[in-house]
Amino acid sequence: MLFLLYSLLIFMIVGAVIAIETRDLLSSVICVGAMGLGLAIIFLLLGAPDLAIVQVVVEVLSLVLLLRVVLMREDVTIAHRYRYGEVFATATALLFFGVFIMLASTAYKQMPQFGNPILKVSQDYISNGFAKARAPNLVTAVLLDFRAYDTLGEATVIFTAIIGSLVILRKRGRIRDEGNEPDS
Amino acid sequence: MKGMSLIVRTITRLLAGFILVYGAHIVLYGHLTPGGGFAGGVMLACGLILLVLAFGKDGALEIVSENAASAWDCIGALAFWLIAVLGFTGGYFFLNFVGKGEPFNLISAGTLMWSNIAIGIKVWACLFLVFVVLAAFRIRDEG
Amino acid sequence: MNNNNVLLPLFIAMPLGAAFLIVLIGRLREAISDLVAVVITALLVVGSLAVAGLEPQVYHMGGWEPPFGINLVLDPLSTLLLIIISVVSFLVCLYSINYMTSYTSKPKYYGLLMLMIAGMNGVVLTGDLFNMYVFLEIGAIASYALVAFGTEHEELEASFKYLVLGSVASSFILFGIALTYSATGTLNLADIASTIGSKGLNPVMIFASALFIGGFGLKAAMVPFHAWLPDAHPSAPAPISAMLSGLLIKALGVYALIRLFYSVIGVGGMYTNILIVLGILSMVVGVILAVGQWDFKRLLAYHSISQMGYVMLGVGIGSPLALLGALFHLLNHSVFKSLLFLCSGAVEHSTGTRQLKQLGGLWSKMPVTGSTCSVASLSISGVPPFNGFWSKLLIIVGAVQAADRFGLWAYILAAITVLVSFLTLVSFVKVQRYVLFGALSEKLQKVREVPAAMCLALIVFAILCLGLGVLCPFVLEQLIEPARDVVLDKAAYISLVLPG
Amino acid sequence: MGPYILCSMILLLGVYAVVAKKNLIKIVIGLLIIEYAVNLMLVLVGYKAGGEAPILTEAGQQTTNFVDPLPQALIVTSIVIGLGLTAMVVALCIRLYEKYGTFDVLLIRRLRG
Repeated sequence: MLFLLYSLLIFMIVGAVIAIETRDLLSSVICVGAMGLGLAIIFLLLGAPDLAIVQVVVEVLSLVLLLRVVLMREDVTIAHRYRYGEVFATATALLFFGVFIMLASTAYKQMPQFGNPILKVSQDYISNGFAKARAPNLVTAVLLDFRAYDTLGEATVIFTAIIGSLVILRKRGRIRDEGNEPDS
Repeated sequence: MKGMSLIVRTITRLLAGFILVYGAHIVLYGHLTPGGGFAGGVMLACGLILLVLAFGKDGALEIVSENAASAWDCIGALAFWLIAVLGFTGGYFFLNFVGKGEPFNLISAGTLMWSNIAIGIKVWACLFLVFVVLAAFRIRDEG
Repeated sequence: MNNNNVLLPLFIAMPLGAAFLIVLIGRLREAISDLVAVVITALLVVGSLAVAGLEPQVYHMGGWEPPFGINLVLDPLSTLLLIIISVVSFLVCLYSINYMTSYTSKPKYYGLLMLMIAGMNGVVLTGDLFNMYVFLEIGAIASYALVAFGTEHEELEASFKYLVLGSVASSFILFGIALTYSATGTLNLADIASTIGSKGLNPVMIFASALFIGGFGLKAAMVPFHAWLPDAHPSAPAPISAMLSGLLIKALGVYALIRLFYSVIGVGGMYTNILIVLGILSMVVGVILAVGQWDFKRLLAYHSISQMGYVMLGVGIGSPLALLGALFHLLNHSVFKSLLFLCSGAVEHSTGTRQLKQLGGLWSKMPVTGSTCSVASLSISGVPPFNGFWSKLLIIVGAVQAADRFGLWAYILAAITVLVSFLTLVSFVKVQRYVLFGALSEKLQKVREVPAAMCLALIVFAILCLGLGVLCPFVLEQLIEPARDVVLDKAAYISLVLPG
Repeated sequence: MGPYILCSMILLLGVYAVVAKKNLIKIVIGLLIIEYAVNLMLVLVGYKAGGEAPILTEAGQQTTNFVDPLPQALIVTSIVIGLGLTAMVVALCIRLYEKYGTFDVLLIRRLRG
């Protein structure tokens, strides 16, 4: 079980490296799809079938959306090698990585061991959740009963994002009258 | 967008039905088995998107037009919002105000199933809508 | 204590329902969306004034006791933010009725605006860490879309930049939430506070708080993380610039940082020093970049960075007086910066440009815009008796008083603060000189004053600027001091949410 | 501790892609990778050794050796938010491509600073 988890994690890392470094945008997108499916299997492995289902279907949809962009042009490879960023961006990234690794290395030693969560609040969901919400699927019980307000927020987020996409894809943004050109 | 060949269309017609039924099942039984309104909604959207790909945009838009999808999007969101507000009848926002019923039955656990249905409708409509709009977006010719 | 006031969830439910409704029926008649938006925001103003007098209280969502369910917490700090959000968004809606006629899809605009208000109200009221993340995302996603509302080159590009940086920040926040959950086993803010308080800070929480500073700092546009703001804020339509600069960076960034670091995690020496350094950096870098700008809105955006630096400095110093100044400056900045952005929008609406060099002599043609713009400029530069003066004074005195903690550094801090204030004045004298005075150019002879609803919004904001300055002692006593006391009293917050 | 370290590596890879890459699609891919890493972290945090999926299969079942259901509920929300962001960023990419005819960030730079 642990062996499988580790190999899946390494699969994801390899997928990420290929997705980032390959010059072909199409294979890059497909690598991300593979990572998402790997993530779905990890969810299944770690006792989260609900998440696995959601992850698979979302992965399919976001892959379709990404392909829609990538296939807009015939030639999907990156033509030439880019000069790597400005000094500022690189320095910021290195600084960030340094701070992150420094803090993470001490923090992960102090975290509860993998496989032994604290379950302070969740123990109540596990022991009494069924009695209170009367739904056998405890994840749905948490999602739609104990924390239903979060789910309203979630539904609102997707509503917002879709309205936002429609707004962005409008053919015309401004109604122009005589020379009302702001970026002249 | 044009449709695809006859073979693809025939298979899609068969397959899309199954996908839609399975999506509806995932939505309805979300409180009993893995799944829920969101996963089911995405499946329903994927089924319709398959129809769009196989039959072309016009074929699928005869079933659900863009305006209708947009309206269903809002209706689903409003329905979920209404479930939340109806909780005030019991004194709290988001109170699970419907009787909890016998566990393991379809009609049980109060508002959970109704919430799932509302989310399912919402997610289905909005994802289908965004796909149609993205697919229909054509880059204008320069000049 | 816990009387479950029905108003609390309505602050989120009303704008959400209004957003869904506007998008659904707005396509029938555009006027409906104007009407619904103005009415709902007016109701929110009434509601926020109604809860101002109430005792601090907790609302249990769905009747589940904390920490098992989500709860809303209303205390004076939330009340202060609620009032700011409601008033500014009401005036912005009023202003939008005429201004947004030059854009298409007005119902979607109002829908997104309502969603943004709902997101900010949710962040301000919530007592749950993950719920804060969800509502932060609602507000943020709505703002990404609104920045791109004009769908021109610059707007799309600014929106892309904003979206990428914003969602990286959100991911850091969520990563921090995962670490916090792992370390404490709970998501309720008060419960986290009591768990940490009994154990002391461990490395996991230090890591998490570093992620929170990065994430929320980016939302608040603190200087190493400020790159998106000077693009995003000027690109949006003017009312949205006012919302973004006046409200969003405060509710999503500064409020969340104050709440997390004072009420939950607890501030130690290191955190306050980080906040002070970030604050000073923002003040200086923001104002230096602003002085050289010739784009009206871009200049204002850089000043937002600089002014938020003042707030961060006050929050970092953390003495009662400095905090009082910081919270008061938060209120003042949202008033005068919104007013300045609306003025720039009025100028752009009438003349079609926002380049300072192409403007001039508008005072005679646009008296309302001109006079309100002057009031706001005096406010932001800290000229008495306008509101900006008092809050800056409080922060400077707070910095000087911190001499026992920082030694000589306290005087250097105070000197930098005064210097930045002076540079702000220089920069706004330039704005006055180029926009309002000087010769009226040929092209601008036909310019007219903006329509009445827009003028009304401008005038109300200007009156607020003056009123907050003249009635400063009253405002401080009624609104700001209770909020300050809440910030400083961590134990009271815990016992409010988790009695016994 | 091992899974946490690997998970952080995925996160850092994503951040690297966002910061260093000069192609819109690569930046979007970096965002997706960051999102995977965060979801992964949440599910790792909630895993209980030997735990089962938190779904009761029959009435009166007494097993309570479940994995933590709370992070799972959070992840569903976070995946949905991720999908919304993806839809929006795709829309933005399409519009940017329409305006500039390229995915190259260095060529899409009208704004200063």
